[in-house]
Formats: sequence, structure tokens, C-alpha cells
Amino acid sequence: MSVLIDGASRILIYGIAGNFGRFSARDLVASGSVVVAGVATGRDTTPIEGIPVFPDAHTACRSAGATAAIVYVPAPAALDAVLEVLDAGCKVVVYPGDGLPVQDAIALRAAARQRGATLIGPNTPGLISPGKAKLGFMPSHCYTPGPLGLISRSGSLSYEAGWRLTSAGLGQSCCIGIGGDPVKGLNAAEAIELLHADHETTAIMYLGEIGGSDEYALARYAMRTDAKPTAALIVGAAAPAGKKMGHAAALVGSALDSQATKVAALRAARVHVADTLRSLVDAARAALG
Amino acid sequence: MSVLIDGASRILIYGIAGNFGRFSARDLVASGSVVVAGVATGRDTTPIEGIPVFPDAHTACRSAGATAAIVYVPAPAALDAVLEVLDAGCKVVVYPGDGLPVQDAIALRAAARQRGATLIGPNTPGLISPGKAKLGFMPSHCYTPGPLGLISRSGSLSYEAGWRLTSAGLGQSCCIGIGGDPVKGLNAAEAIELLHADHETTAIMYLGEIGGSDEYALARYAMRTDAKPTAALIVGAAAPAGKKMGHAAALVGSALDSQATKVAALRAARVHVADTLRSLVDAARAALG
Amino acid sequence: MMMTEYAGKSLLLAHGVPVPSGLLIHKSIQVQRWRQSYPAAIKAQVASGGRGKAGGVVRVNRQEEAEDAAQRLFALEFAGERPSALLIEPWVEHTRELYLAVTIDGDAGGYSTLYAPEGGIEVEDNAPIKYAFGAPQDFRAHALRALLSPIERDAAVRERVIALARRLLFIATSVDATTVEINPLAVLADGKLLALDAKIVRDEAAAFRQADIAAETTRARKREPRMVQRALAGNLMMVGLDGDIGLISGGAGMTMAGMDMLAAAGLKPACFLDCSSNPTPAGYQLAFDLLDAEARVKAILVSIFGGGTHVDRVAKTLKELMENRKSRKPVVIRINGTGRQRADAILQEAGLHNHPTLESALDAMVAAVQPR
Amino acid sequence: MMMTEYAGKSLLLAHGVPVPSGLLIHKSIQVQRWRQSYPAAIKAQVASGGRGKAGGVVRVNRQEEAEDAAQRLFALEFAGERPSALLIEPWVEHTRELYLAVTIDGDAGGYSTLYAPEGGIEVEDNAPIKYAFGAPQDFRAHALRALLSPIERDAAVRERVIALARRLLFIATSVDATTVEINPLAVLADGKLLALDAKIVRDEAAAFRQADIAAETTRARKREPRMVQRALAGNLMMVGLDGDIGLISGGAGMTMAGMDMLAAAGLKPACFLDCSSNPTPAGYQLAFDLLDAEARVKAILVSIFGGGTHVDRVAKTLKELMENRKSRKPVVIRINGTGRQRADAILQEAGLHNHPTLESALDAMVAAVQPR
Repeated sequence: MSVLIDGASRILIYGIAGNFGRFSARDLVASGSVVVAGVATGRDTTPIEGIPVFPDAHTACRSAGATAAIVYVPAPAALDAVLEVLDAGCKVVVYPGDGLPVQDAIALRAAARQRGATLIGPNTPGLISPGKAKLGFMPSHCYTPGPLGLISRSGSLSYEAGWRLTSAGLGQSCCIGIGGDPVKGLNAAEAIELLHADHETTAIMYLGEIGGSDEYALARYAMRTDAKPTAALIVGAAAPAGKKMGHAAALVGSALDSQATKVAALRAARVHVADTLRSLVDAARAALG
Repeated sequence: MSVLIDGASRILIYGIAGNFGRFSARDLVASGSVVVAGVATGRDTTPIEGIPVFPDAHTACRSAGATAAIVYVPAPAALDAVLEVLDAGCKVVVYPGDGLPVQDAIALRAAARQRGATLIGPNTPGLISPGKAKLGFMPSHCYTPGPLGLISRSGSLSYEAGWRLTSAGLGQSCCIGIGGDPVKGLNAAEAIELLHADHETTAIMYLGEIGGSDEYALARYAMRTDAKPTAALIVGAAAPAGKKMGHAAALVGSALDSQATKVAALRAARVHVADTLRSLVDAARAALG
Repeated sequence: MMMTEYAGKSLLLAHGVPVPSGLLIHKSIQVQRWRQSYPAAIKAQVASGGRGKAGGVVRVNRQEEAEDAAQRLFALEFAGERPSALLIEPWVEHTRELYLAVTIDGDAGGYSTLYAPEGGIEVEDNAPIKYAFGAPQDFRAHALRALLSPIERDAAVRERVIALARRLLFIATSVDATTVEINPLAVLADGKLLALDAKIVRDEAAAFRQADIAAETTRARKREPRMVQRALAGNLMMVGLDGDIGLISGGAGMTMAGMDMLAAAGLKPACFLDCSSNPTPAGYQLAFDLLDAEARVKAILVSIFGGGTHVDRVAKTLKELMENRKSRKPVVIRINGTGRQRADAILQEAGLHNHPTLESALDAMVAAVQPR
Repeated sequence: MMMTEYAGKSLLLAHGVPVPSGLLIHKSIQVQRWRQSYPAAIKAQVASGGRGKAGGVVRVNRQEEAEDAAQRLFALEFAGERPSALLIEPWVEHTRELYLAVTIDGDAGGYSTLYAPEGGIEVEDNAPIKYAFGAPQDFRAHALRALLSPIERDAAVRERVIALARRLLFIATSVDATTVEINPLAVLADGKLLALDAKIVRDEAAAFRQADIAAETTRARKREPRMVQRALAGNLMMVGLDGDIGLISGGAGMTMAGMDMLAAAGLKPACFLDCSSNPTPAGYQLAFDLLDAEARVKAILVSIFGGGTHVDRVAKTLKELMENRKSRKPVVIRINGTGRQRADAILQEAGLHNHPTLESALDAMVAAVQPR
């Protein structure tokens, strides 16, 4: 069993003909993931990196049997492209782009749920089940198989965390980048449920930040009697109030948004909280027991 | 068998506490229809005309077993009220009001279809299956049971037609007011299909007008090899181009919208077309054979 | 309610759709404010279609030409409307003209996208292809792409058109538009698209949540003949016609049916007048006042088949109204529907004849207006 | 991006939501244009919350008072912003103050409606009830009614609030707003509702289809410090802070993590500077130029963990940049991620040390800025 993707996932890269699409194709193939199709709308359909290219997602799914997709298009085109891969039948879809209007994120989240599919993103590097499959562009060398489930609002922070854990010999069952926007295809509470249900995951580590309320989902989970052990790092302690820190959702508007309040709530729920990256591995070890 | 409503239909009047709601309650009860509930939001819930009144549609449907509804609220409140009766489980809903933004009509049509329900309207007096049930406010004395299925874009014209047919001894299986707006919960093509499938209907009469394209649905139907005999009256021959004649959809914009073009298309499809109300009964007789 | 080109283009621009940078003028002397280059286009701003065919768009090469053209255009009428403003724009060089629209489509139960790879004023003769998706949430760029691929071979243009179609839909739903049409939609030398015209039709029913629709509806009413203005102000539906028989009716269908029967009997209706939106004593009084005051109206036919309108109340109103009425124009009455029996009694008591059928009423009307 | 009250109220009015009839002034002398009655409210127009508590709303009883108040208000600062305009409105008598908002809610995966039967500036302490419906098409007036019924006993007010909540949602989706908040929402003596304030926050990501968001974002940038303006113009994400350690990072999470680690090491970051949106030679050059030119910045930490950003390219850029750099401020580098091995080689070749961990980089930074 695995979370969302595994070795059987047949990956479609939508927007494969762009620079980033080509890089991602090479990177995914190198990671050992099964990339079966690319889509390049309005372009020619000669194979790229040995991957067959189709003019639309429906043909790609029908001809190549794609089941999961990562979509590389700019934000104004994301609504249409993600709807296309959802309509084509992909059950796990990553949209990594940032700058997506929140209204479009709402529409895509609703569309995915209606089809029984899972959207990861926007504003995420995707997800990786180390040793099984990757649907994203995180650096593969940062990850290794193991029992820790990782959830992160930030891409870069999740690479750093993955690298620290891997360097310390703490492997990961699945690392999910839920993204830095306020409305997410898969939010923290839902990602936690997936890791909770996964038998290969024995502890959950959450990388959060200021703004939004995803962190409280972890606190609620940790208080359940059947919860797996949890650890967390919440960044943004040094961020001033009222300023958006890069991510659309990373803004301290009210007290509930602050790092201190979040950490207090998590500690009250007996989550192993790291103060900074320095104690991340310790917190993970404490959770893994 | 019957079309949409019959003696088993349990009717809910939403907005029963207003003047028109009270009139309609008396009128429906007098027509022999089974009115089981009224809804009066934000008002007291003493019975009206002997009908139990509930604070919301969900309670009305659960407590009184309503299956069909007619909704009397002004256009700005229609989206919310009709969604409420659809969510409560009513499978046939009439919204008679006019002046509904077309965007709201689109939303309601989509919502009804998603729930496997049928919305009649906006801008309609509703429908009647003479001798069985009525879900509307057409004058009951104009109708009598019989084999002719009647579809009309105009309320007033359908009363006149019903009265003429009834006076001439030509009874009706069902009279459906599809309404005068461009986007309809039930459009002409769909109403025709319902009458086509109804065993008690042996011929179909359609009352149309200038503007829109519903009339061409009848022409297409009449050309089918399995079509029942059809008759039609299309009004608006004397209407000038470019002017909206009361109904939101009754406007001659292009040649296809005109009465003459529509009549020509219907005649080409061998529909029995009446030139004016004078020959309506003759056309119906010709269709009934 | 159709917006002028300038208002429509402002709305496009407000939603990120490129349009030429223009100048709106209200007097021909203001042509002097045009500081951009020539040649330029001067375009009459009117709330009706067919302007191009009617000479409402003029190309000018220098300022004197522009002033002459402006004076000419201000003097023209388009579907009975004098332009209250002109739009001056640079004459934009382009390589192609396309047609793109999103519009309400009854068959689709919602919206359709229309596209033609050749736009211009004759586009309605070269039928555009139609992508009928219905509800806004059911728009699919890939379905539109599949339809466009065989007819639009320039992939870059096609992709820009698809993105623009999505945008026009967003605009339509945001501003309650029933049509957002760009014709022509120019393809520039660099492949980008530019809206050379804009026809945006707003949904009058949405005036309660779109203040500019309410305001424009009020302005549009002021362009109507005085009689129609008064009728609309009294919540009666009226369209002025050029005949001499006043028709007081109820419901759009019955009013049109009555007009058609008048015409078939060799008579000419003076109006479409539907009182069903205000079937009160005040409403009928206003209807009679308007028709009695209009010199060309020789006689009045009251033709009402009421459902929600109770005709016994109509009869009572007619009784009182006829008792106090000064005008001697003949009135022929035929009412039926809800409360019909009481209506008959009330009219009979008042000495008014209620014709049993429209046919009999029309015979009476023909007799009433026959030259003696 | 938060709209000023005046802009927000204009948007409400454009969608049929009643607001007081006000006058916008840009200089205190313009108070004389106020022709409506006194008492009046004079309100500072700023793009931040908490104005009421900060004395940004003044009641005045006559013109002299108004002029004094206007002068005072123009001189005040709100969250660092001087009001560029004031709004004068009649002081409206009302019977109650409510709170109503529609806002993006991550937990709901979309929008929530918030309502409190007592509005005013302290509302956040009296938590409003929340109706979390998510997608706009899932808003249900009857579900909101069920939540309101126990807390809003005035049925007429409740029904008006429900209708207004639907309208606010329509506005939010039409104009790409993440928050449409009315606080206070006044109940007038006749039971009607009037929006006494408006806080509308627009979604900056929607600037491509909402030209006014694009324009306001540009205006808002001009209020930023010059260094931040230049960074944003170069497509770098920057927030100015008051410390002395320049931080060049990539990704919001890693940048914040770096700031936190600097703080934990007793150092103070001079900025949040995220180059991941422009990880090019030009982007890094700009980052160094800005920090090198800023006198208070004593040293620079480059902390990048790249995924989509290839750190071998970053290393190449750093190599060239350091070769040509004039400033002698110490630079500590720690990069990792995609292409890490090539990056190490490139830096080594250039004589630059790539710290293996952030901890080691921070130790080096502490040493570098230690008072000698």
C-alpha cells in the first residue's frame, strides 16, 4: 500500500514541450517513475525524452493509460488544463504553479472532488513516495524510503527537511507538498488522513508556517486517541505582522496566524515541535520513537 | 402513466404566505391537486387554507412527503429558493416568476439536472394534467382530459388555446408551460420527448412565438419517422424586428427568429400549422386525425 | 440592453482584454483633442447593431477629414438613434480579422462560444462554428480546441483565441452579459489579438445586482417615444407600432396573438401593450389614458385571458374606468380566464358587452372602425 | 490587496448594495464641497485595517470642525500609510450594527460567510458565526438561515442579511475578491440595511483578468521603500526588515526558516528576499546590488535549496557575480538541491566555500559579523 502514487502510477506530463516540462521529464525518468505520456497543445507531437507526446489529455490517457498527471502551464491557463486532465480520468493531479487566482483553485478543488480525484497544489513541488514514484520536481537525492510521512506547505523547506532526515537515516514513506496557497486541492487535514491510513507510515512530520489554519488540523489530529505520533516545524517566527511572506497564505493577520500561537497549540496537543531546522531531526526521532 | 405530475404528486407551495401563494393554495386545492405543505421562511407557521406550513423545504418534504413544488418568490430570491426545494428532494419544480437573470436560470437548470429533477420555468404558469393534477395557476376550466399534449412558451396564449380546444371537445393529456425566457428548465425539445414517451398522448400541439430556436426542435421532431402527429401556432407575425415583445426571448434579431421562417420550417416538416388562433382547433383536429 | 462600443471596450479592457487606445468625443469640435496618429477610425456610438453597414465607421487621414466625418456621423440616425458620442481610434494595421463571441443559447441551456476564422460585418452569412457548453462550469478549453483545430490552422492564434474565449465567459458571468462579441477580432503582425469592436449585451433582469444595467435601462427608456416611456414608467410592457387600433392585452403570447389576428382582419395594431405586469386599476387606467390621448388610435380592443390575473377584478376595473372615461373612441372587450363568470356578471351589470370569443370581438372591431 | 473604503463602497453600490452617499476629498480645503447635512463622518482612506481604533474616523458637527478634522486626518499615519483621501458621509442614525462578510477560508476549501448580530470595531473579539460552504455553487441560503435563526431573532433583518450574503458572494466571484466585509452593517429605523463601511480585499493573482487589481498593485508598490520597489520590479519577492544581515534565499518556507535561524543565532535579518521567482543571473545580481547598496546590511547569507531551481546554475551565477563584485561585505554561501554536485565543483573552482549545512553557514556568519 502507498499514498496516492506508487510504482504502478502511469504519469502524464502536461506541458512537456516547455523548458521546465522537458527538465521534469528527464528528472522523473531518472527518478525511476513511469512516465507514459506528454501533452503539448498546439505543438507537434514528436516524442520528448523518449516519451510519446499527444495533442490532448484525453488521447494521452486513452492511448498511453496515464493515471496521474503533473501540469506545467502558467496560472491563467491552469483552470483549463487541470480540468482537461481531470476529465481525461487522471486520479492524482499535481499543479505546481503559483499565482493561481484563488477562485480558480476553488473551482479545481471542487472539480477534482466531484470526480473522486485528488488535486495537489497549487504552488507545490508535488509529492514523492521515495523508492516508488515521484510526481513533482523535488531533488530526488533528498529522499529515501522509510516510515516517516512528511507534509509541507513549502517546497524549498521540504527539500531541506528531506535532506536532513535522509542524512540522519530517517527514511520517508511519502512526502506531500500541499502548497503555500490558502485554498489547496489537498489540505493539511486531508493529507494527514492519507498518512494516517497508510500502513507504511508510523509517524507524521508537518512543516508549516505563519498564516492560514492548516496547522490546527495537525493539532486536532494529534489529540485523537488513534493518532500516530507527530512532529512539526513551524517557520516564520521572525516574520513581522501584516506582511505577506512570499506565499499567498503566509501572512500574520490575527493572533491565530502567528508562529507562537501555532506552536503553543501543537505543543498542547503533544506534537513534537522543533524550534528551528536545527532540532528538526530530533523532533522526527522523538515522533518515530 | 402521466407526464411529470399525476394524482400521486404531493405538492409543496413555497411562499404560501404571500397573496399569490394563498390564492394558488385555494386554486390548487379546488382543482383537486394534493397540496401537502407550504413553506413560509421567516414567518409563523400556522396552517394556511388548511395546509400545514413549515419554516423550510427540507422539513416540509420530510414531514409532509412533498414530491413536487411551485415556488412563489421574486426573481432576486429565486436562485436560493429553488435550490432549497431541489435540495429537499422535490423532483418536479415550477418557478413561475419572470425577470430572472438568465445566469440564475442557467444555474438552476444545471442544478435540477444534476439531481435528476425537472425544473419548469422561469416565466411560466406551470403545468396541468387535466383531471389528474395541476402544478401552476392556469384557469382550470380551460382544460379537460384527452389525448392532445400541449406545449406553450406563453401562459396567456396557452389558456386561450386550452379553452378553445376544450370548448371544441378536444381534451388534453398534459399542458406544459415551458416559459418565455431564453434559458428554460425544460426546453421545447425536452418537453416534446416527454409527450412523445407518454402513452396517453396521441398528438402534440406547440404554441410558439418569434425569437429563440425552440420551434426548430419541433420541426426536427416532426421529421422523425416515429414522431407523433404535430400541430403548431406561432405568434408574432405582426411584430416588428429588433423589438422585444414582452418575453425576454421574443425578439426578431435574425431571419431565423421570424414567425414566417419558423412557420416555413414547420410546414416543411409537415407540422399542421395554424395561421392564427382562428384555425387552432382545425390544426389540432388535423393532428389528432 | 446593448452597451455602446466604447462602454463595451472599457469593460473588456477592465478585464485585461487589449483594445485600441481610443478617445470618446461628444461634439465634433472635440476631434481636436485627438493627439494620436492618422489614419484613424471614427465610429458612431449607438446601442444597436448593423452600424458598419449603415456607414457608422469612417476612416480619416487627417484632422480636417476627421472634423467633417464627425459632423456627418453626429447627424446620422442608426435604427432611429442619433449617436450621442463618437469613438476615435488609431486605424490598426492587422493581418487577419476573426470573429469570437460568447452568447446565451437556449438550445444549450446556457452559453455557447461562437468562432469564425474570418470576421467582419458579413460574418453572419459565414456561419461561425458553435461550441455549446451551457453552464459556465461546463466550459472546456479542450472541447473548444477540438472544434477549432480543423478550421483554425494557426496554432498560436488558436491558443490565444481559446484563452480569450475563457476570458469572455468570465466577463459574461461577472457582468451579467447575455452576449460578449468581438467582431472583428484582429490578429496583429506579432500574432497578438486586439478587439477592434465590442458588442456586449447585458441582461436587464440582472439590474438589481448591476447598477450600470439599471442606469442604462433608464437612459434607454428616455430614447423611447413619450407614450412608451409613460407606459414603462407605469410598469406596463409597451412597444409602439404604427397602426390605429389600440390593443390592451395581458401576457406576451396573447398580445402577439391579438396583434396577428388584428392584422389578419385587415386592421393595424397601434401598439403591443401587455398589462399583465401591472394588472391593477392604475395599470388599466394608464393604458386607456395613453391610447385615448394618442390621436391616431381610432378604437381600443381589450383582450385578456387571465390565469394569475383574475378577470373579475379586471371587469370591475373596466366598469369603473368606462363610467368615468371621457374619450368616445369605441372599446371592444373580450376577457376570459380565472373568475370569468363573475366578470361576465359585472360587465353585464355595467352595460358592457363581453364578447365570447376573440373572433366575435374582431368582427365588432371591424364594424366599429369601418368608414361610414 | 485591500481596497480603500471608498473604492470598496463604490463596488458595493455598483452591485446594488446601499451605502451612504459620500464625498471623496483629496485636500482638507475640499471639505467646503460637502453640501449635505451635519453631523457628518470624516474617514481616512487607507489600504489597511484597524483604522477605527487608530482614530481614523471622526464625527463632526459643523464645517469648521470638519476642516480641522480633515487637516488632522491627512497628517496621521495608518500602518505607515498617510491617507491620500478622506471620505465624508452623513452620520447615519441607525438602530443596530451588524457584521457580515464573505471571505476565503482554507479549511472550507473556498468561501465562508461570517455573521455577527453585533458589529463594530471590536467584532473580532465577539467571534462571528461561520457558514463554511466552500465553492460558490455550494452556497445555500437555507443552510445559512438555519445557522442564523438561533442568533438573529429579527426575521426581517435575518432575511435581508441572507439576501445580502448571497450578493456579497456574487461580488466576490465577479471581482476576484478574497474578502468582502461590511462592518458595521447598519439596520435603519425602517429595517433596511446600509453598509457603513466596506473592506474588500482583492486577489492579486487575478490581476491578469482584473485591470484594477493590476493598477492598484502598482500603486501599492510605490508606497514600499525604494529597495523593496526595485526588488519587486525585478520579480524578486522582498519584505524589508530592520536587521543587518542580508538574506538571499529561495522559496518562502526556506526564506522564513533562514530568518528564524538567524534570529535564533542572535542575528537580525535585514529582509525577506526570495529569489525563486526569478532565479536568473539578473535576479541574483539585483539581489546583491540591493543589499550591497544598503548601508545597514553588514553581511549576506545566500541560503538556497533548489528543486526546480538548479543550484549548479546558481553556483555559476554566484561565481561570475563574486568575480565582478565591488562590495567587501562578507558573503556566506550554502546551496543544495538539484545539481548540487556540479554546484560544489563550480564554487570550489571559484574559491568559494559552500557550507555543507545551514548550521555551519550560520556559525561562519556569526564569526564574520562579530565585533572585533
